[in-house]
Amino acid sequence: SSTPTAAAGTGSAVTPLTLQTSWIPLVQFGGSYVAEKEGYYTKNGVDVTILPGGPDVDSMAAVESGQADIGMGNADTVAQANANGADLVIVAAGFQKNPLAILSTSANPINTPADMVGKKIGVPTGDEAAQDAVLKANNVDASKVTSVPVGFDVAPLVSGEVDGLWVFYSEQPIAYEAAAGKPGVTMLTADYGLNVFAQVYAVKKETLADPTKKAAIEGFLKGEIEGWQNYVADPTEAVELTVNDYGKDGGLTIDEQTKQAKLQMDLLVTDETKTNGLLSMSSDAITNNLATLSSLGIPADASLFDTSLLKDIYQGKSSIQ
Amino acid sequence: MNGTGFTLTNLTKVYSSNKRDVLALDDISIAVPQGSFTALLGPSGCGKSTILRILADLEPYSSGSVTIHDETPENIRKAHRLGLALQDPSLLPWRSVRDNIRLPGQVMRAPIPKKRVDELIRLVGLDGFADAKPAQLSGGMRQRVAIARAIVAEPEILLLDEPFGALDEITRQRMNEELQKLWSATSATALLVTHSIAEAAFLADRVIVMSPRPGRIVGDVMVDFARPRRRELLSSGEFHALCDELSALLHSGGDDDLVSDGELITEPAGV
Amino acid sequence: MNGTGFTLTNLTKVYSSNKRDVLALDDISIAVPQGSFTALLGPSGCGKSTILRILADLEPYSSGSVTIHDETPENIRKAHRLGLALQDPSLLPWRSVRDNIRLPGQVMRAPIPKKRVDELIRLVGLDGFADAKPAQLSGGMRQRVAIARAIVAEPEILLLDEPFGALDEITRQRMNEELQKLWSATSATALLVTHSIAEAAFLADRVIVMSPRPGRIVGDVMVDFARPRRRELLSSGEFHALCDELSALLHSGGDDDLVSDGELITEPAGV
Amino acid sequence: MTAATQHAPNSQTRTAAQASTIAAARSQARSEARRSTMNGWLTTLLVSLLLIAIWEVAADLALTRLGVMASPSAIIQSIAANPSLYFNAVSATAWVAMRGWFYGNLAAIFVAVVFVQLRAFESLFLRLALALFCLPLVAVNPLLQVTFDSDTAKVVLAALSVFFVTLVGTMLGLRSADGSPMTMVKAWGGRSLDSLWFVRLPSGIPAILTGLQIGAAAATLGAIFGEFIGAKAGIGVLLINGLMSLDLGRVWAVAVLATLMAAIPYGLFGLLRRWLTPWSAGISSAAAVSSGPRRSFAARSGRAFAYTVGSIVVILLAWYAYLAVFHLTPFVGKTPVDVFTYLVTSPTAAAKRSVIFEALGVTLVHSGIGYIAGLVIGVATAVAFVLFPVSERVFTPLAVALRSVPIIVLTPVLILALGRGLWGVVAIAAIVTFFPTLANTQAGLKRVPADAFTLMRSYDSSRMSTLWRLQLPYTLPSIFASARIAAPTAVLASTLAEWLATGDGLGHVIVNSRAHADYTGLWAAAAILTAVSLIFYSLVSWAERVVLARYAPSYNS
Ligand SMILES: Nc1ncnc2c1ncn2[C@@H]1O[C@H](COP(=O)(O)OP(=O)(O)OP(=O)(O)O)[C@@H](O)[C@H]1O
Ligand SMILES: Nc1ncnc2c1ncn2[C@@H]1O[C@H](COP(=O)(O)OP(=O)(O)OP(=O)(O)O)[C@@H](O)[C@H]1O
Ligand SMILES: [Mg+2]
Ligand SMILES: [Mg+2]
Repeated sequence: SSTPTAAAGTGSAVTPLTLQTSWIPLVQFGGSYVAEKEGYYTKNGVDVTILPGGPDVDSMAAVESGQADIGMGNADTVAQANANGADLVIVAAGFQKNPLAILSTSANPINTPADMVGKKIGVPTGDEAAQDAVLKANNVDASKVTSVPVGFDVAPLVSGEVDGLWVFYSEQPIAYEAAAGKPGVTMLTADYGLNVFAQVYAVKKETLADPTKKAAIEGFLKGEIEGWQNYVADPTEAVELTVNDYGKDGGLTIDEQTKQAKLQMDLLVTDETKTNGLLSMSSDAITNNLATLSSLGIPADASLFDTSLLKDIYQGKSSIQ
Repeated sequence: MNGTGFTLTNLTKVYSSNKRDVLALDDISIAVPQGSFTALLGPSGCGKSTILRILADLEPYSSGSVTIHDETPENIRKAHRLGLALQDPSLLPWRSVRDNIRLPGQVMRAPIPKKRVDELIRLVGLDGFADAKPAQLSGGMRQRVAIARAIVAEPEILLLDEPFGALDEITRQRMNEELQKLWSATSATALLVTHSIAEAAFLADRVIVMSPRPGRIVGDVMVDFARPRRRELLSSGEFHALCDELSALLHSGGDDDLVSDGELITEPAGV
Repeated sequence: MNGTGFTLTNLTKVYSSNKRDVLALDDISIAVPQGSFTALLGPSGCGKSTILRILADLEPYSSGSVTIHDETPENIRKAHRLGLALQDPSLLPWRSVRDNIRLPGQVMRAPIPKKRVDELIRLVGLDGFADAKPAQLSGGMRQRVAIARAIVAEPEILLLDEPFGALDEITRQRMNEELQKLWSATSATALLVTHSIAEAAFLADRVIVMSPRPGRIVGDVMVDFARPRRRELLSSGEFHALCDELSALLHSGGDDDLVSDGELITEPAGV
Repeated sequence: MTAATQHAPNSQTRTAAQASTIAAARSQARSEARRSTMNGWLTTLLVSLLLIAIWEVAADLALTRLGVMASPSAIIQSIAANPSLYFNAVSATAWVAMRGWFYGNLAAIFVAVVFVQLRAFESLFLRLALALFCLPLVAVNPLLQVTFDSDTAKVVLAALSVFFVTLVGTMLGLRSADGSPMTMVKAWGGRSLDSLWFVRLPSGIPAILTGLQIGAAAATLGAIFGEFIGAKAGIGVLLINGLMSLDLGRVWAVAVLATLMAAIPYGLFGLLRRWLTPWSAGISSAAAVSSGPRRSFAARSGRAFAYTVGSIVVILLAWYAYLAVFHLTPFVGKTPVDVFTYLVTSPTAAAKRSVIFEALGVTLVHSGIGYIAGLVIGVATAVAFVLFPVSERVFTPLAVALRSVPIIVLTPVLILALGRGLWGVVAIAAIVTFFPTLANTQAGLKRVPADAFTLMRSYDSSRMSTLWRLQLPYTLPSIFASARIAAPTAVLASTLAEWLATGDGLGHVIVNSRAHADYTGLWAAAAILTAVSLIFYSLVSWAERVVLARYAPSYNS
């Protein structure tokens, strides 16, 4: 290709980069694992270290403090960070749809926000604003919904303590099905007005101001896109890498991760990515994101997103080779 | 003086630790009548405190048998019939003199009238110090508190381990006289461990002399001065003769060379 | 015996606590020559230990002045020139007899040869117990460890607070003789607090007698028996005469009624 | 016969007779000791089996179905099915925990020595150490994450978890040295370093070992929580995955392994303590050390005030130093001035203040009740252990387990049993608080001089009466040391509970601030929480001084 990363083609200067993921190793980051293992990163002149995340990891702080070059998070967390003094910009969006969902039992299902009325909903600390936004966007009286603080396990729903639970679309529903013996009902909040990208790639604005660094980020994104393309084509390799390599000490199973990988497709692949390519950020989607952010009370404008790298990479095509 | 006081029969005591075994008492037999006053004399480390602790059921013995007033030491102890003063005063540092003396009554659930406590405080020469804490007392003053504590509950058995060791001769004599008075008023069977030959002779009906290496009885002398005994007795010829006899017994116990303590078996105990 | 040993000049000591003030020493003046052996006699609670603790720089005094070998007690203490045995043996429970005796050398950074330690252990009659822990010793045996420890480093000033209180008369006499020998070999200035008139007379060049209520000096008797003094001295007439004199002084100190301790100032101390 | 042996000693037979007496006595003592040990173990085994059986039944009947607890058999199955997985996880976490435990304790012992030797240092820096201890985990984790690389961060967290408890315990141990040996060392011209080396340190060993014992659980928990800031391997990782996939067998296997990781060192150091310090039952009753000249009330308050101000200055300087030394990005690292602006001068300050102070009120209620509950349960358990010695053997493992199971695992069980209201929080706060109290109180109870015990025994004092009249007064310094540690611990534990269970109070404010990248809010809440913990701690210290002045004059601190 004729991008500035061509310099890497000489093989002499491989730029080291650090990617801070947002959670412990799961197939959620399968595309990145494939990219590293298949050499998609090095091919593009970058040597990426993938840092595992966890419940207490703040990827944005890691990027802002220089510990990582690229941080994964949601569009709203990036905007929040900027509202609090960070200077970050989103260069690509992994999940086109926000995976936040409300899980309920099939006996007492929550299919739409209106079904939440009179029910007890388990909300992890920090997601209260999201619940308020969803309720508001769908004209549901927030005072008629009872919130219960929860962690990240589905026990409260299994034990019947709550009627609905905020979960990660591609994760806890699987656990719930296994525990309850039958599938629960999942309502994806993205379908009800919570339109923010998730698993976005954020970097410091100043990184993009430096042409060499910007080139390296672009190289990274190319590798990343290739990894995810590979994943979308067939997630088997990503699942195996996750279970047997990156997450091998996490006690994961192929079965579960395969389920998760399949569910994740709904978030990763949309009509838009079919035309614009994976990880893309269409201007329509950006407008929706900004609207949602404002309903969440987070100040943000279009400068939160920088689509120039993606444009450069795809050159108008819908995939790269 | 009717009935048996305490009897030790073929009493043996071995202190075992994993480094050494010490034979502290070797085949001791003593029997004294109820209500009598016995003194125990002997070189340092011969096992006097050990006997006293065994009588108080505070230390198990290795073989032999022990009875007090025809009962086991344990029953006597559990029936709150003991009065005890250890070699070390062992006062509770946060309790005032008065509260230390009241302690046995509280523990035995037989509260002691304030009047009696105050009387004892006066008797041991500590007026004005009733509210002082042990840390504010001199060594001898602490010991006097321990004596008062031992007799406050009018015990049936009185076991005193060198209670007057830290007292000057005047105070000591004074205490001896008071102790005689208090003991005569009750019918307690008393055992006094002491290092003072004169004290033993002045107070006791009977003086038992022990030898070192290991503790054995080398003398058992009856003392039959009339009671109450007065200070004047101390300067009498009979008294001096008795003291000389006791002194001779003491010296006979060991070779006059340096006293050595307990039988020592130096091989480490088998595993 | 040249130069000054220790001098106390108009020494006063008041123990204050928020409940009471006790006047323990009232205007005490003593001066003894260097290398002399002084004994301090007096009723329980008259302030003997207090004097000794002041000399050892372990207790502040209220007024007056103190020097030892023309220096302040503090300098003496810091220069590692003190040997001390307190009324309570104060052994370290985790150290064996040998290690307890070695301790002063370790603290003073002048290690004591094992030979000397073992010799002292033998001298105080504890052969075979060098490796025993204090809890395995009898009361008198612990006290003997404390004595050995006080003299092991050959101090210039030897302060002994009733070191023989828990010993029987034979062991005590033996220890007295050993102490005399050890002291003669050095040129230490010694102060011995004791309750035994005979011990004071046997060991000291000079006996100071104190009165109770509050501590004051009521007698100061020079003792000029030739040295080394032997056991036979004890039965000599001169010796008995001296003891009688000391005894009379002691009795003169207080009204012969019950001894009382320290001057008590009952008003609470000002805030 | 008596006469014969007494007066006609044949030295040959005599010696032989004595030797056999001794041998008989020894073998009798041996077999008695063996029998009582056997009985002890047997009881422990039986009661433990009973408890496990109850657990199994309860889990099978309901708890597993409710998604809160796995049965022992499920736990065993989970471990047996994948031993190498658990082995790797345990080794990863144990390596972090061990290093954290080592450095944390080393630092604590060193600092304790410095504080005991140099009072002024204690007066100035103890509050800083306390402030570090008071920082809520939820606030510390993100800071550690951006301050250190992930391995160091985990080790530091584990070290921080053990530091303060060992510090306080060691200081107590060093201070409780007997007065009279200290006097002797002084008389020999020993300096305070000599007293330290020859008297304080040896007599502080039991307390230090107790600190090391308690530290094992704390370090393990610290290491597990450290994995929450990013890890590939470790039992924390297994825990997160287990929770997310509701694999109860895995979650509780982690709980059991964490317990073992704490219990094994706990037991070993307990043995070591018994082996090293057989003298714990002292031989002399502590004589008071003569205290320095008493200062007037005005002078004392003046000094106290000066040191309080000094401590605050020290804390603020340390705060700035931390930001400067680690080049913390201003996004995360807020200065005291930022916090002041946030809370006082900014236009939104009033609103922020009202949020924080309202939450503070809630937290104070939670931690106040949790504190008292934890303290009472801790002391009561120690007392029960003394009154019923069998209970000590049987329930110590349970006590260690309660402390070492990550609270996040226990929370569902507690919520199920007690709900999310006040009692749930109190239970969590109490669980976190009671263990150091238990261990310190137990250690303190063992320091009572043997002679005093003997005396009580001679009065046939009941266990209760001995406890009340003798042991508890002697243990007061230990109880108060625990009470001081428990004060900030209870505050910390309630914030944890607020985060996991109730969703209110400062715990919630802090997590929420983090979730919204509001680091100033997080620092402000943490600063206020720390200030409150400091005040709480000072109040307990004040009560301690008043009580100990009466009961333990030699501990005048
Ligand atoms: N707890 C113990 N463990 C081991 N040996 C002990 C113990 N108590 C005493 N002994 C040993 O038993 C012997 C007798 O001790 P005991 O205390 O009865 O002597 P005593 O006659 O009271 O001496 P003293 O007059 O010095 O107090 C001593 O040799 C001592 O070493
Ligand atoms: N730490 C203290 N606080 C208050 N008063 C004290 C203190 N130490 C001693 N005293 C008082 O000082 C007086 C003298 O005490 P000291 O210990 O010097 O007596 P002593 O002559 O050594 O007596 P004994 O022969 O009984 O040991 C006593 O009345 C005692 O109550
Ligand atoms: Mg004895
Ligand atoms: Mg004294």
